Amino acid sequence: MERLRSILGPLARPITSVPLARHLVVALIAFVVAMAVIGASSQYLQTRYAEMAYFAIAAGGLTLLTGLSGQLSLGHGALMAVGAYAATLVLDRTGGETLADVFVALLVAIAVCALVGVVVGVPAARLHGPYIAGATLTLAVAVPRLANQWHVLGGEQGLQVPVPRAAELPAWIQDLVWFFTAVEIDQYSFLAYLGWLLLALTFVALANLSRSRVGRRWRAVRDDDVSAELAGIHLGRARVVAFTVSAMAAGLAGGLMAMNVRLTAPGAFTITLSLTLLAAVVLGGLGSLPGALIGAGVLAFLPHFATDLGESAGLSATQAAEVTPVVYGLVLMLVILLAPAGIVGSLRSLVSRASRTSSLASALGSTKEKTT
Amino acid sequence: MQQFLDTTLGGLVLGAVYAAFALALCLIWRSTRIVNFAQAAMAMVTTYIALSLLNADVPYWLAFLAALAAGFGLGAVIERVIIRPVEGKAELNAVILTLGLFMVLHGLTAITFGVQHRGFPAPVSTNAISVGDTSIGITPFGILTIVVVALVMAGLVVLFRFTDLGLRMRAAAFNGEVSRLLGVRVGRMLTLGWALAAAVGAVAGMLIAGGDLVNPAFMDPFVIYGFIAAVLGGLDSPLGSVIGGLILGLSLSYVTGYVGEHLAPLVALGILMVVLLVRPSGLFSAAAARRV
Amino acid sequence: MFAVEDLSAAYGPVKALNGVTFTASRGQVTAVLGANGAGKTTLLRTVSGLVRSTRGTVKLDGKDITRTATEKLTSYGLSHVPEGRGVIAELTVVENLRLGGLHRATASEPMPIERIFELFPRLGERRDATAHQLSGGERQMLVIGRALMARPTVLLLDEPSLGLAPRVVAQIFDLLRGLVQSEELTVVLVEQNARSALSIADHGVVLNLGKVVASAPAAELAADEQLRHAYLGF
Amino acid sequence: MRNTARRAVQVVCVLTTASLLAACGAGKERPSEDGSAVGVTDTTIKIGAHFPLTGPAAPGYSEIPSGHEAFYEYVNDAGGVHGRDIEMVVKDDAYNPTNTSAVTNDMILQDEIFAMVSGLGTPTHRAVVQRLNDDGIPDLFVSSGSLQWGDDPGKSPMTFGWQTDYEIEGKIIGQYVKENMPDAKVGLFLQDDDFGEDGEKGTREFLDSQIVDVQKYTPGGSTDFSPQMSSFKSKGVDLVIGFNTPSYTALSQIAAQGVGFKSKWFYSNVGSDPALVGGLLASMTKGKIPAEQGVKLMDGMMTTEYLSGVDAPDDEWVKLWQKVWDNYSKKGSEKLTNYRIYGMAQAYTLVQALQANGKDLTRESIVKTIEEEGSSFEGPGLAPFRFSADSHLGISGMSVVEIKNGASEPLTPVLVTDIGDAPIEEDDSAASDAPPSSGIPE
Repeated sequence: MERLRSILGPLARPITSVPLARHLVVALIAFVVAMAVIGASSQYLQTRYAEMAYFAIAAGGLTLLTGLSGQLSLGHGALMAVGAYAATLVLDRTGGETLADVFVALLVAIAVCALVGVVVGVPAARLHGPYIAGATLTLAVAVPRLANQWHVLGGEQGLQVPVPRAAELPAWIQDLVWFFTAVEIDQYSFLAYLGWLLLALTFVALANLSRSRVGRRWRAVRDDDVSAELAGIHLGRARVVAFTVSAMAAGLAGGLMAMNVRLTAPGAFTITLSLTLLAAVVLGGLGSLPGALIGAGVLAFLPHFATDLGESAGLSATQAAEVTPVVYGLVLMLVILLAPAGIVGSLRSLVSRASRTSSLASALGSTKEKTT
Repeated sequence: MQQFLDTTLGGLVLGAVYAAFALALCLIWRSTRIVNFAQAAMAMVTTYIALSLLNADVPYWLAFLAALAAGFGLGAVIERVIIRPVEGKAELNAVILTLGLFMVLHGLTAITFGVQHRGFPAPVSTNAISVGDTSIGITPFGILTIVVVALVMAGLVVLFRFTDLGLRMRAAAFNGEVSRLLGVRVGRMLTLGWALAAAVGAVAGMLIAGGDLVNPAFMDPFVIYGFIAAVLGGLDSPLGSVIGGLILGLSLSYVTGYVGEHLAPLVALGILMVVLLVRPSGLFSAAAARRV
Repeated sequence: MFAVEDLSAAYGPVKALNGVTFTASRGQVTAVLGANGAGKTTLLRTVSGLVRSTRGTVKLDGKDITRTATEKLTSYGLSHVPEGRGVIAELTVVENLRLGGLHRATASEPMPIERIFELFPRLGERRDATAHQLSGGERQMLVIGRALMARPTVLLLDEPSLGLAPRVVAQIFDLLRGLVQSEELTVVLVEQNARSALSIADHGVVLNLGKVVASAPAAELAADEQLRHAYLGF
Repeated sequence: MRNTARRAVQVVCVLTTASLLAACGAGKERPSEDGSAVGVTDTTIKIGAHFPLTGPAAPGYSEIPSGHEAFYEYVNDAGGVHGRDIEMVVKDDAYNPTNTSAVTNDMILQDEIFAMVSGLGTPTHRAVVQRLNDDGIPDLFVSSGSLQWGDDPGKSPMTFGWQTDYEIEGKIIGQYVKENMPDAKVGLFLQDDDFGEDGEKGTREFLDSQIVDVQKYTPGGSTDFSPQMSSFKSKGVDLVIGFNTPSYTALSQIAAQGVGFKSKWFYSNVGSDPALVGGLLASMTKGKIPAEQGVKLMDGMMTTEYLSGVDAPDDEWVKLWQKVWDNYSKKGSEKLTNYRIYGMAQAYTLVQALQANGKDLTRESIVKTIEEEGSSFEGPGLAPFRFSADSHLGISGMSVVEIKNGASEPLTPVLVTDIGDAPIEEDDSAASDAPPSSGIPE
């Protein structure tokens, strides 16, 4: 737990006014710490860390979209599905044995999702509030069902995903990992390292984007679309770009998820997955990357904890499994009712009361309250 | 031809249930400008309450009324305790809140009643009606479904058009502040709106459950289909909701019957996007263009 | 008798009303005047409880109604007529009027809708139109008629002349004057259009930046050229 | 602001160093890669299985693990197998392949099971076969009749089927229909995965020209099958052969009545339990018929059978199951069902294999034992196992029966065959096997 906190430490600092170099340094330190933690963990924990990584990538994209551009997407489960299927189909063709196969598959997943992001983002940019929620929710239900339409997607039982064996990895990677962690790399730790490496890179990219001119435009659009438009910002375009970036993150996450689950099937991409992602970003605080990481940690570790808790409270195994969604739902409700800025936002405003103007809180803030 | 007739009749029955559900969403939208994404879960809860009573050998129609009453109470409590704080706030808040409520109700029902699939009886036969030698694709329960939905709609029309209570509710929904100045207890009316909506949702739950297996997820498709039916009709217009429900029911029935069930959500998405992008105020809304 | 004492209210850190005191007598029209932003509308909203007062009291026939819930005021005989847009646009004329009669001053008989149509024959002609189809003048008649349905003793009127042609304003003010006499009403008339308001008012109160700067018989105010130039704009 | 940032960086550096040091020290304790010892101690053997305890396939199938557990208790009470007690970990996958993958991961890495035993479902188990074989974990007696468990031991050397596979079930059904109902217009009602595909393959070997319509369903999708039944009706189908799970038998019956489609019905073994389906049908019907009368709704349906069930209380095996269930069921109030019998029969085969393996148990040795001795295991199955180095397929035959009053009346003797063009032959030899008096295989 101490170690986990040390990973979160650097990211939890306000990202304001930090240049690219510092983002990279922070990410590098975080990744080294992550490697140390992963190397010292059991195979079981390694699978959890790998899961946390891909949830964090997806949540990072989603939190940027909702927190910075103000668009709510409940369709990110569907985008993860697209990424997962794209990566799986590539791995299936190439055999997926080598590292290069893995990266090609992930790049294809990102590219396909970028495309889908544009296609979905254009109409979505014209919607708001409950309408975009309903539309993206429908997307989340509809897209995975396409697997039943085309035989190449494997139907309900899905497609198996080949995963690189540790022995097939280049020697220098095996040596490097051994040097750092004093443990031989195997397929479980490999997936965890891969996940956290890509997570670090994704967060650096997203953090820079959100500090850039593009990010400022998104915030302007979120806070007041009319003024933003008057200031010459092309509303639709800004929203579509935000949606596309976030879709690419979801695609990468989907590709990683496929490799970890070793199966890509429609049953993985339920409404619950999309709602769960939403719970993660709302919990962490909309717009906050460290918040997304915390949320992803909850997603990866809570189910087992909550199920155990439920069982020790006398619930049957199947009942105890329902404790987790209840917790997610309560998180969504309580955060909205009590702390709309999420964990990170609330901590931050506790730490510095002065930063009343924190743009994070206003993502969910009561901008609509009128005083006249 | 026979299959077309059967599919059409099946679509009408399904559409009637969507209509009832869309009507419930519409009632809530009109009163609080909130799309209640927890509506399906609320209806699922009330259906389970009815199922528990049925399994305790309570007569069907008594259980039906109990579901209605439970829906009424549940809707009132939820509006008063959970929704009130976000009324009039940023619209994302309400969306996220109702989605959270959806998950909580879902999980709690599963914990309380179990997640098994359980049979749910129908009050009348679910066997096709025969005319002479050929049977037609509608059952007494299907006819009952349409009749009950029609009665609910008629009841709502009477309430809103011809009673003082209905007038107060409409006024409170349209203009809360002015209504308060005229002495209308607006908070109470909004609570009542949610309560009524949840009761209508409970009816939809009972109708869809009859002669089928239920589990805590059985109403989930309504989260999207109910929403789409309501948007199709314009969200603001009760009549539009009903027509939207029927159109959606028929469309999905044809898709399922002639193309494949797995494409139903995709077709629904297509219908939704076309309506939102081409005719944003819905097919039947009299009001001026809305912002979607 | 309707009395406001030391009434104050604020929007956040901004004081909108600062110790306003005046009384309005039965059978009289009391005009509250002042420039845009002087606090006139806030005064009415605070009296009705739509804005929470920070200090002071509102009394109706000696009874303190400062903290009374907005919804209850009609039953005490106080009707607040919001400006002309305050019709419920989605309801018909008849429905708007019916709504006005639902919550009446305690123990009073319901007012027949036909009586309102006698006062405002134009509304009778359009009884089944929805309110958003009405013209500005018709809307103003509707909100006044709707308030009368509650059989009030005190009528708070917010900018009845806003956006109306002078001919229509004159017509409405004539009607109002007549009503005050026939129904023994206490009328508090908030107006930016000071000239017209003073023409029918018995008494005038001038607000500036949330404070009362003058309170005198209407004729006196109309005669005070300096005051007129400074605060009333005519 | 800058100060806070700098302090944060300092803190991070310290923590990083600390955790790196901690990490280097902690790198030793790795689970042994030498698989033989995992899950086995001198006194215990830990096995695991995934079942649909929830979801659309749960009715019926969720009862199977309780049969397993009761039989293991029974064996453990009698001293276990070579001194070892059998412990079973059961995880719910809700019949969702993605969940199966997740819970299997947990069972392998967290519970550290010795073997997967009787994991249930075609689409679900398919998701983890590769994984189990890659990791060298025995994957015994899968609760599904799909061919892929056993037709290619070279590809999945650790995996074994158990029940009669769907292809030979399809063949036996196909031959029966061809001989007895040559004019029937056949409609196939299939689960949309390998389960339905295998069944269709076997059926088409005999009935290709008689099949006029094929309708599929997705588990977990819609529960309204009116469109499918309308299609059967419009194509004049008068015999439906269903390869589906039990809930879908009930739902297809309801839908058929709803659209007024009348037909003969032939459900494959896995979807036809009269007590369960009858109970479901009764609960969905007008006025809620008592569950016991629900079985009447199944009268006249045909199905297949490879194990004796509760409708044959005088069968020696059923007597054994009843005795074990009465004494060792965790929830004493629940009745013995055919699903619990199925679980106990699988457990019996596992105990048989462990006994035959001897005291020295490794993951490799158990596989070898079953390949070498499995075909001679005498057990409750009406036909012998086909286990060998070339085939990991299970029971080799079944009989066709008709359901009357909740009981099955044989329409054919036990028919034995194999996949492909192997001939179908009558063979009652295994049907007369009887359990040892102890009830525990030696």
